[in-house]
Amino acid sequence: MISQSVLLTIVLAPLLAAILAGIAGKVIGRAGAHTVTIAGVGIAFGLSAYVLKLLLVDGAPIVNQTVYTWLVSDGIRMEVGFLVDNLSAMMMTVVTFVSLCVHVYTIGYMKDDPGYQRFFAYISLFTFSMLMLVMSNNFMQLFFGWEAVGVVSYLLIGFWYTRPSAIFANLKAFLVNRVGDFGFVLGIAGVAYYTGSLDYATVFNARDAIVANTMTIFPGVEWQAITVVCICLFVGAMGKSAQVPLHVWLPDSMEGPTPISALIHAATMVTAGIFMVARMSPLFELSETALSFVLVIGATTAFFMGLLGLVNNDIKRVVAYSTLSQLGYMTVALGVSAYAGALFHLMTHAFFKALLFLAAGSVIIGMHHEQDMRKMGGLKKYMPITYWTSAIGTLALIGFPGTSGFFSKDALIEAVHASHIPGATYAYWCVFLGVFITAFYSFRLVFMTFHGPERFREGAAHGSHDDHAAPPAAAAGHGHDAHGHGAVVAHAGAHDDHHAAVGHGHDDHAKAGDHGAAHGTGHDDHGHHGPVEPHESPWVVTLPLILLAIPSLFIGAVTIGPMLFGDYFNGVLFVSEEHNVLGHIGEEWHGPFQFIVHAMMQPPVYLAFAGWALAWFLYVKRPDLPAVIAGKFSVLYNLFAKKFYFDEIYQAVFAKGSVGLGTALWRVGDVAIIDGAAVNGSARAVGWLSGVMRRLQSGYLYHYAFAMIIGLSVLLAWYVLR
Amino acid sequence: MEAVVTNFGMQAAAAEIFLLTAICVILLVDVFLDDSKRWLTYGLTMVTLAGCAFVTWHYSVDSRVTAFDGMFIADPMGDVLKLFTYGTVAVSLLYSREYLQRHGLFRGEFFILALVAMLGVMVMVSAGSLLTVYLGVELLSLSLYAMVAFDRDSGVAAESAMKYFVLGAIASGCLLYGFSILYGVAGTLQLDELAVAVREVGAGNLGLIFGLTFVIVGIAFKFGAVPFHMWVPDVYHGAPTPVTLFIGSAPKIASFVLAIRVLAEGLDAMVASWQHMLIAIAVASMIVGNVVAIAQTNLKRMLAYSTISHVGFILLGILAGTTDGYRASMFYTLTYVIMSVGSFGMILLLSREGFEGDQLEDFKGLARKSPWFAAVMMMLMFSTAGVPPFVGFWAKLAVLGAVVNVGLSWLAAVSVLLSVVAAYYYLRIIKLMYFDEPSDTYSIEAGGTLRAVLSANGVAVLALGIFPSVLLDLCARVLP
Amino acid sequence: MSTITWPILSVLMWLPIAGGVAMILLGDKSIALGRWVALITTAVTFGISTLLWTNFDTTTAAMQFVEERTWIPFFNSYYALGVDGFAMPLIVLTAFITPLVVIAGWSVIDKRPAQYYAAFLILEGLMIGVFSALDALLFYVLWEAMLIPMFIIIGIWGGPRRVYATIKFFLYTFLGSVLMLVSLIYMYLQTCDAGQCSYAIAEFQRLPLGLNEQLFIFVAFLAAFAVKVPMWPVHTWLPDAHVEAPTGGSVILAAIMLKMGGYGFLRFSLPITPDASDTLDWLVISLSLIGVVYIGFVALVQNDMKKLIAYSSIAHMGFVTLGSFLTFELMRVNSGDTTGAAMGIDGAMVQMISHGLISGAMFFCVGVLYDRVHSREISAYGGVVNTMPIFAAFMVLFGMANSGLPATSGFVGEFLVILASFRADFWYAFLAGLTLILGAAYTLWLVKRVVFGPVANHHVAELTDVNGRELLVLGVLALAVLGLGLWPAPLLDVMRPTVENLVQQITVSKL
Amino acid sequence: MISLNFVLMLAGILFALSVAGIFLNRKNVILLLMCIELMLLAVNFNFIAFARQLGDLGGQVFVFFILTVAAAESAIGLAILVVLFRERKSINVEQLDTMKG
Repeated sequence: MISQSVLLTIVLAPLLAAILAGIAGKVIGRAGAHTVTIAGVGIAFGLSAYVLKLLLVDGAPIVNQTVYTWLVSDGIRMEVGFLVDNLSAMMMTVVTFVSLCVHVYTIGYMKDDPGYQRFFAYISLFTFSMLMLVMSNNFMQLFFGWEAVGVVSYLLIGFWYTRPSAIFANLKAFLVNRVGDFGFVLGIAGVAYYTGSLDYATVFNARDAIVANTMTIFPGVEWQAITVVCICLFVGAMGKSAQVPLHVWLPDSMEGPTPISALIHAATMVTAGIFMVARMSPLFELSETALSFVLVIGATTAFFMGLLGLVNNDIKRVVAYSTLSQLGYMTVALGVSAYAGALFHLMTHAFFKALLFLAAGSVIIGMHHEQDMRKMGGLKKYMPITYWTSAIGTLALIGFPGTSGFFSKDALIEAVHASHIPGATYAYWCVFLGVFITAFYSFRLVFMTFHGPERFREGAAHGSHDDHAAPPAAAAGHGHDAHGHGAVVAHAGAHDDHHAAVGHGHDDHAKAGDHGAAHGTGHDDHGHHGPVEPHESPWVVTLPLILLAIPSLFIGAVTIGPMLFGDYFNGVLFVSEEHNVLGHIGEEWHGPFQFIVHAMMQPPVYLAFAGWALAWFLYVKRPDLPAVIAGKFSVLYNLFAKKFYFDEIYQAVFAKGSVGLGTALWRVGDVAIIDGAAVNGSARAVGWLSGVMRRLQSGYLYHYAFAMIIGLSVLLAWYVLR
Repeated sequence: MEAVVTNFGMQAAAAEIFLLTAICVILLVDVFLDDSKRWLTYGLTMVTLAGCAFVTWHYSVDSRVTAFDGMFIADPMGDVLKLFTYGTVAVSLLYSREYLQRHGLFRGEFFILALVAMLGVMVMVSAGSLLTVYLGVELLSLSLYAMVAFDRDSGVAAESAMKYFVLGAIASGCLLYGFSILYGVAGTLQLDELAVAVREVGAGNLGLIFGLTFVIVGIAFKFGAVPFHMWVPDVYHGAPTPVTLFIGSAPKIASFVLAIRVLAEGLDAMVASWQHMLIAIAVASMIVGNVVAIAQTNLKRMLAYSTISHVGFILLGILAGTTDGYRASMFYTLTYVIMSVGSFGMILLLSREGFEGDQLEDFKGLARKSPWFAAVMMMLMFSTAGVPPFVGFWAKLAVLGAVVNVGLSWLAAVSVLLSVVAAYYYLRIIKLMYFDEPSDTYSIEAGGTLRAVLSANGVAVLALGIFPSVLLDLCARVLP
Repeated sequence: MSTITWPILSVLMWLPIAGGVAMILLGDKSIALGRWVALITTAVTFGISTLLWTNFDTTTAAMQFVEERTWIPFFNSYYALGVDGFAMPLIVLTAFITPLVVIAGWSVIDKRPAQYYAAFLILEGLMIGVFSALDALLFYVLWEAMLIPMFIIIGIWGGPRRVYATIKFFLYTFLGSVLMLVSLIYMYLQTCDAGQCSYAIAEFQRLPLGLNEQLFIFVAFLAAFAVKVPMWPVHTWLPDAHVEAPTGGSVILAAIMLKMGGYGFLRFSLPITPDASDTLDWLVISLSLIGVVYIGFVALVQNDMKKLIAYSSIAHMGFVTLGSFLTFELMRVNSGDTTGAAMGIDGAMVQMISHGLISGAMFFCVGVLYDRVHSREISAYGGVVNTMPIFAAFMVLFGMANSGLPATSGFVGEFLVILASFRADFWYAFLAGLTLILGAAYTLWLVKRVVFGPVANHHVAELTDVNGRELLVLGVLALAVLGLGLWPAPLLDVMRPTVENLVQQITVSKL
Repeated sequence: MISLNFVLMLAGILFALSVAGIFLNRKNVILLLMCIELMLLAVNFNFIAFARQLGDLGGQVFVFFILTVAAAESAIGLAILVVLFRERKSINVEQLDTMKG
C-alpha cells in the first residue's frame, strides 16, 4: 500500500531542498547547499525505489489520488494529484537516480563556480518539477510540470548569465519550447472540450467521445477530432523532446554547464515528450494519422540530426546531436505504437547518455574547460576511468550486443520493421541507416578524444564573441556562423574551431568574472590553455560515471523481458490489436540470450560494427582523410556544418519577421493611423476649426448686426415662408 | 380678481417698491459723500440687498398671485429667483470692491446702476404682461450699457459698450416688433390672456409665428445665443472685470425668466414652433461657444465663449417644453451663475495694481503660490466642464434628461460630445495652475472678505455637487 | 451569513477619502507624519476589505453588505452600495494594491508628497465606490470623478510628456463615458415609463428593451468600457499614460483602473443588453483577438520598459473581454449549450485579478530601476543581475508570471479562457494561445536585455540591490502571484454563484 | 380710409430700413442711433395701428412707454458716444475693431 505521504515526500523533499539552497544559500554555504539538496534528492530516490519495489514485488495497487483541488470552473474540476503506476514509478526511479548522480557529480564539476548554491537549488528544483510531471494524474498538472522543467532548463542554460551566447540560447530554448507548449495547450483544450475533464482516467474512459467528433478547422475540411487533438499534443512533445523542426534549441542548450546537459538535455527533461505520448497512448492509438505524423517526424529527426553529429567538433555538441537522434528513435517507436519500446529505450538511453555527457564533462574538466575535440586525443592514459566509462556508454549507444542500448535499439528497429502504418518504411530506413551514423560519430568522438596523438599541447584558438542581439522568437544560430563559409574545408573547420574555442573561452571568463577582480587575475590566461596536463577527475566525478556505467551495461538485459514482452506496462499503455508490433515480436521472444543470437543474424548490428570500423579507419588509421573527404563533399559538409540552415531560416523568418511586423503595426497602425490620424488628427481638426470660426468674430459692429439679421432672416424664412 | 388686486397689489411688489425707494435714498446720500466716505454707499447697498431679501422673504407667496391688473406676477419661482439675484449681486459687489477701489471706480453710480439693473431683473421676474417684460428688459439693459462704459478712461470699455448698446437696441427693437405683432394677432398684452388667445387663434397662425420669430431673436440676444452672441465676447472682454462679473451673473437669471415668462407661459401653445428654433440656436451656440473658446488666450474672453455654450445647454432645458425641462434649465441657470461668479471672482482675486489677471498665462503655477485657491479654481473649472462630483454635472444631467425625455436623444448625444471638446479648455487652465511652474513671484493680495467668500463659493460647488438635492428640490418645488 | 451589521462598504469607500483630505490638511510640512497617516489608512482599509472576503456568502449571487439611502429624489437616485462575486474580489484587490503604492512612494516622492498621497487615497476611495455602487448614477459619478485624481497624478508627478499624456487620458476616457451617460439617462426614462423611475442597475437589468434600443445602449457602453479596458483600437492612451505616469500611477492604472472596463462589461453590457451582445459579440471577440496578437507584436518592439509592459497589459486584457463574450458564440456553436460560458467568465475575472497583481509588480520593478538610473530605456540597462541579484530574481519571477507560467496567477486566467474559447471555435483558441509565444517573447526578451548579460554600463555597475521597502512590496506581490497560481480555487468559489447567475441571465433574451 | 395692412407695411418698411441702415452704414455711429430710433418708430406704428384696430388702449399706452424708454436709450447711447469719442477721437464705426476673435 503506497501512502500519499510517501509520494508527497518524494516530491517535496527536492523542492524544500531547492528553496533552502536557493534562498538561504548564503547562510548554509556551499557544503550546506549540496548536502541538503543531495539529501533531498537522495530521499526522493530512495522512496521512489521503495515505491517501485512496492509495485513490482509486493504488488501494491496503482495509486491514483487527489492531493487538492486546484480549481473548479464550470463543472470541470482541475486537481493536483498523483498517478503512480509502473510507468511513473519507472520514470521516478530513473529521474531521481540520474539526478542523484548528477548532484554528486556537480560537487566536483562546479567546485570553483560562484553560483554553486544557485546551481544546486536549480537542479533540485528541476527534480521536483520533473517528478510533478511524471507523477501527475491529470493534464493541468502535467502542463505545470511541463512548463516548470522548461523554466528550470531556461534558468540553467542561462546559468552563466554574463555569457551572451548563454542568455541567447536560454531565451531561444524557452521560446521554441513555448511553440510546442502552444500546441500542447490547444491539445489539452481539445481534450477538455470533448471529454469534459482533465483527469487521465476520466479522459481515457471518455475517449470514444473524441473519436465520435469531427471538427472543421479550415472551411470545408473535416478533421477527425482525435487526430487534431493528438497532433496538437504531439506538437508539445516535439518542442520538449526537440523533434524536427523544433529541435533547434537543444544544441544551443549546451551553453549550460555539463551536468545540466546530462540531467536535463539528455536523460530526463527532453524525454518528457516521449513519456507524455506514451502516457496518452490510449488517445494516440485511436488516430493512425497522428501516429504516422509522429513516426515521420521521429524518423526524420533520428536520421538527419544524426548526420549533424558527423561534422561537429565540440565534444558536447556531438553528444547533443546523438541525443537528438536517439530521441528520434524513441519517437519512431511511439509512432509504430511500440510505446513500451520507446520507454525502454528512454530508460536505457537515460543511463548511457547521462553517462556519456558526464564523461564528456569529466574530459572537459580534465582539459581545463576545453571542449574542442581536435585539441584532445590520447587522453586514454591520462583519464582511464573516464575513458572506460565513456567507452561503455558509447558501446551502449551504438547498440553493441549485450549492452542495454543494444536491447532497446534493436527491439525498436524490429518493431519499426514489423509495423505497417503509413511511413513505416521510410522510418525503417531512417533508423536502419541511423545505426551506422550513430556508431560512426560515437566512435569518432571516442577516437578523437581518447586515442591518437595528443593534440592538446598545441595552443588553442581565440576569438571574440559577438552578442546575439537577435530578437526572441528567433531560432537563430550563432552570429559568426551566419556569414557563409567558403568551400574550403579548412576554412569551415577553422570556423567551428573558432566557435568552440570561444565557447570555452567564455566558460572560463564567466568564472573569472564571477570570482571578482581579485580572482579574475588568476585566470587572465583564459582562452589559450597553452600546454596543459590532462588529469583524471576527482572521485565525486568518477563515482557517478561508474554508477551510471553499471546500468548502461546490464539494465537492458535485465528488464527487456518484462518491459517489452512482459506485463510490466499492462493497464498503463494501450495498444490496439492492429498496431501491436511488439506483440508480434514477442511471439519469438525466448529470453535475452536468444534475442542476441537472433540479432546477430540481422543487418543492424553489422551496420554498427561498420560504423565503428569506419570511424577507426578515418580517425585512427588515416587522420588525414576526413579533411579530404570534407573537401570533396564540401556542399554536403557545409549543409551539415550549418545544421541544414535551420537557424538561419528561423532567424530570418520568425525573428526578423515578427520584429518587422511588430514595428510596422506599431509605427503605422498605432502611431500613424490611430494616434496620428484619428486621435491627434481630430484634435488638430477642432483646433483648425476654432481658428477659422474665431475669424467670424471680426470686431466690426456692422458684421455683428449683419449676423443678427442673417439669423433673423433664416428663422423667418424657415418658419414663415414654408 | 378685484379683491386680489386691492389686497395684494402693493405687497406683491413690496420688494421692488422698497428697492426703488432705497435706490433714491442711496442716490441722495451719495451726492453728499466725499470719496473717503464712499464705503457708506457700499454699506447701504448691502443693507438694501439684505432688506430686499427680508421683504421678499416676508411677503413670499406659496402660490401665484397677480397684481396691477395682472401686469405684475408674484409666484414662488419669482421669489426664489429674486432671492437668488440678491445673493448674486451681493457676492459680485463683494468680489468687486477691491478692484473698483484700485481702479478709482469705487463710486456711487456703480452701485446705483447695479441696483437699478437688479430692479430690472426683478421686474422681468415678476412681469405679467409684455409691457412689464419690456420695461424690465430695458431697465436692465440700459443700466448694463452704462456699467460697461463705466470706466471712462478705457477705450475698449467704451467700444464694447457701444457695440453692446447698438446690438442691444436692435435686439429690443426686434423684441418689441415681435410683441407688437403678437399684440395685434392676440389682441392682448397680458401673458395669461395671451396664452388663451393663442389657443383660440391657433398655434399655426402665420402672424403669431412671425411675431414669435422676432421675440425669439430678442430672447436669444439677451441670452447671448448664436448667432446673436456677437456682443458677448467683446463685452465680457472689454468691460471692467467687475462689470463682466455682474453681466455674467444676474442678467442670466433675467434671460432665463424672460424665456419662461414669454415662451413657457405666454406662448406655451406654440411650443412646437419655438422648440425647433431653439434647437437650431442651442446647437449652434454649443458648437461655436465650445470650439472658439479653445482658441482664446484671454480668460474673460474664453469664459465669454464658454457662457455661449452654456446658454446652449440652458436652452436645451427650455426647448424641451416640459416642466422637468424648465426645472432643469432653472437649476442649470442657478448653478451656472454660481460657477461663473466664482470664475470671475478668481480673476478679481488675482488682479492687483497694474495687473488684470485675466490672461490664461496669469494662472501659471497658481498651485504653488496658493494651493487652496488653485483647488477652488480647479473645482470651478471641473464643475463648469460638467465633471462629477461637482454641481455642474447635475445641471447637465438634468437638462439632458429633459431633452432625452422628449425624444431628442440625438441632441443629447451631440451636446455631450461637445462638452468633451469643452473639457479641453477647462483642463488647460488646470494644467496651467498645476502642471506649470509660476512665471512670477507675486502672491495674492486680495483681502479677507474676498478670500472667504470665494472659498465659500468654491466649496459650494463641491457641496452642491455631493448634495444636489438642496437646489434641485427647490427648483422642483417652485416650478410645479 | 454576512454577520457584519455596520456599513462596511461605506467605511471602505470613505475612510481613504477622509485620509486623503487629512493628508491635504496636513500638508507637506508634516509629511513624515503624513506618510504614516497614508500607510495606516490604506492598511486599515485593506484589513477591513479582508473582512469583506471572510464574511462573504459564497452560496448566493445576490448583492451583499447592501446599504441604501435616498440621495437625489429628483432623479430617484439612491446612495446604494453592495457587492457580489464580481465586485468583492476587485475591491479587495484595490485595497491590497494601494498600500503597496504608498510604501513604494515612501522616500521616492519628494515633490508635493502630501498631495501625492492624498490623490492616491481619494482615488482608492472612489475606485472602491465604483466597484460597490448599485446605483447607475452613483456609479457614473464615481467613475468620472476617478479621472480627476489620476489626471492630477500623471500631470504633476509624471514624466516629460506628462501634459500631453494626461490630457489625452482624460479626454479619451471622458469621451468614452459621456455616451454611456446618455444611455443611462435613456434607460432611466424607460424605467419611468415602466412605472417606477430608478437608476438602480438591477432595474436596468430587468428592463425590457427592444433590439435597436439595446444596440444603441450596447455601443454606448462599448465606447465607455472599451476605452477603459482598453481594447484595440482605442488603446493608444494607455502607453502614453503609463510611460509618463509615476510608478504608483502606472501601478494603479494597470492594476485597477483597467479592470473597471472589464467589470463594466460584466455588470452593464452583458446583463442589460444581452441581445445586443449576442448580435455584436463578434465585434468584441475579434477586437479582443486582434488586441492579443496585434498588441503582442507591437509590445515586442518597444524600447521603453514601461511602454512594453503597458502594451502587454492591453494584450492580457484582451483575454478578459474575450472570455466575457464567449457565451453567445458557444450557444450558437453547441446548439444552445452554455457549457464553457461560465469558464470563460471565470477566466476573465481571474485574469483581471491576476493581471492586477502581475502588471502592478512589473511596474514596481521598472520603478525600482527607474528610481536608481532614471531611465526607462531598455538599452540603458543590461546585466542588472550582476549588481541586483535579488531584484533580478523578482524580475524573472514576474516576467515568467507575465508570460503565463503555470503556478503563477498569470496562467490560470489565460488557461481557462483558452479552454473555453476552444469550445467556441478552434481559431479563437489558436489566436488566443499565441499569447503563450508572444507573451513569453516580449517579456523574456525584456528580461534578457535588462537583467541578464554582462554589466552594460557604469550606471548598472553602481546599482544597489532592493532595499527593505522594495523587498517588502515585491515580496508581498510575489507571494500573492504564486498563491493565486497554486490555489485559485477560493477565488473561483467566491465568484461561482455570481458567474452562473450571469450566464443564466444573459442566455435569456429580452425580446 | 387707410387699411391696417398699409400701416403694417409702412412699419415693416421702416423697420427694414432701420435694420439695413444699421449694417450698411460703416461711417458714423450717430447714424446708428438714428436708425435705432427709426426702428422704435416702426414698432410704434404697429402698436398704434393694432390698438386702433382692436379698440384697445393697451397698445397706445405701450407706445408712450416706448417713447420714454427710447429717450432714455438715446441719452445713454449718446453718453457712451461721448466717452468713446474722448478716448478714440473718432466715432467711425470701422475703428471699433480693437476686440475681435
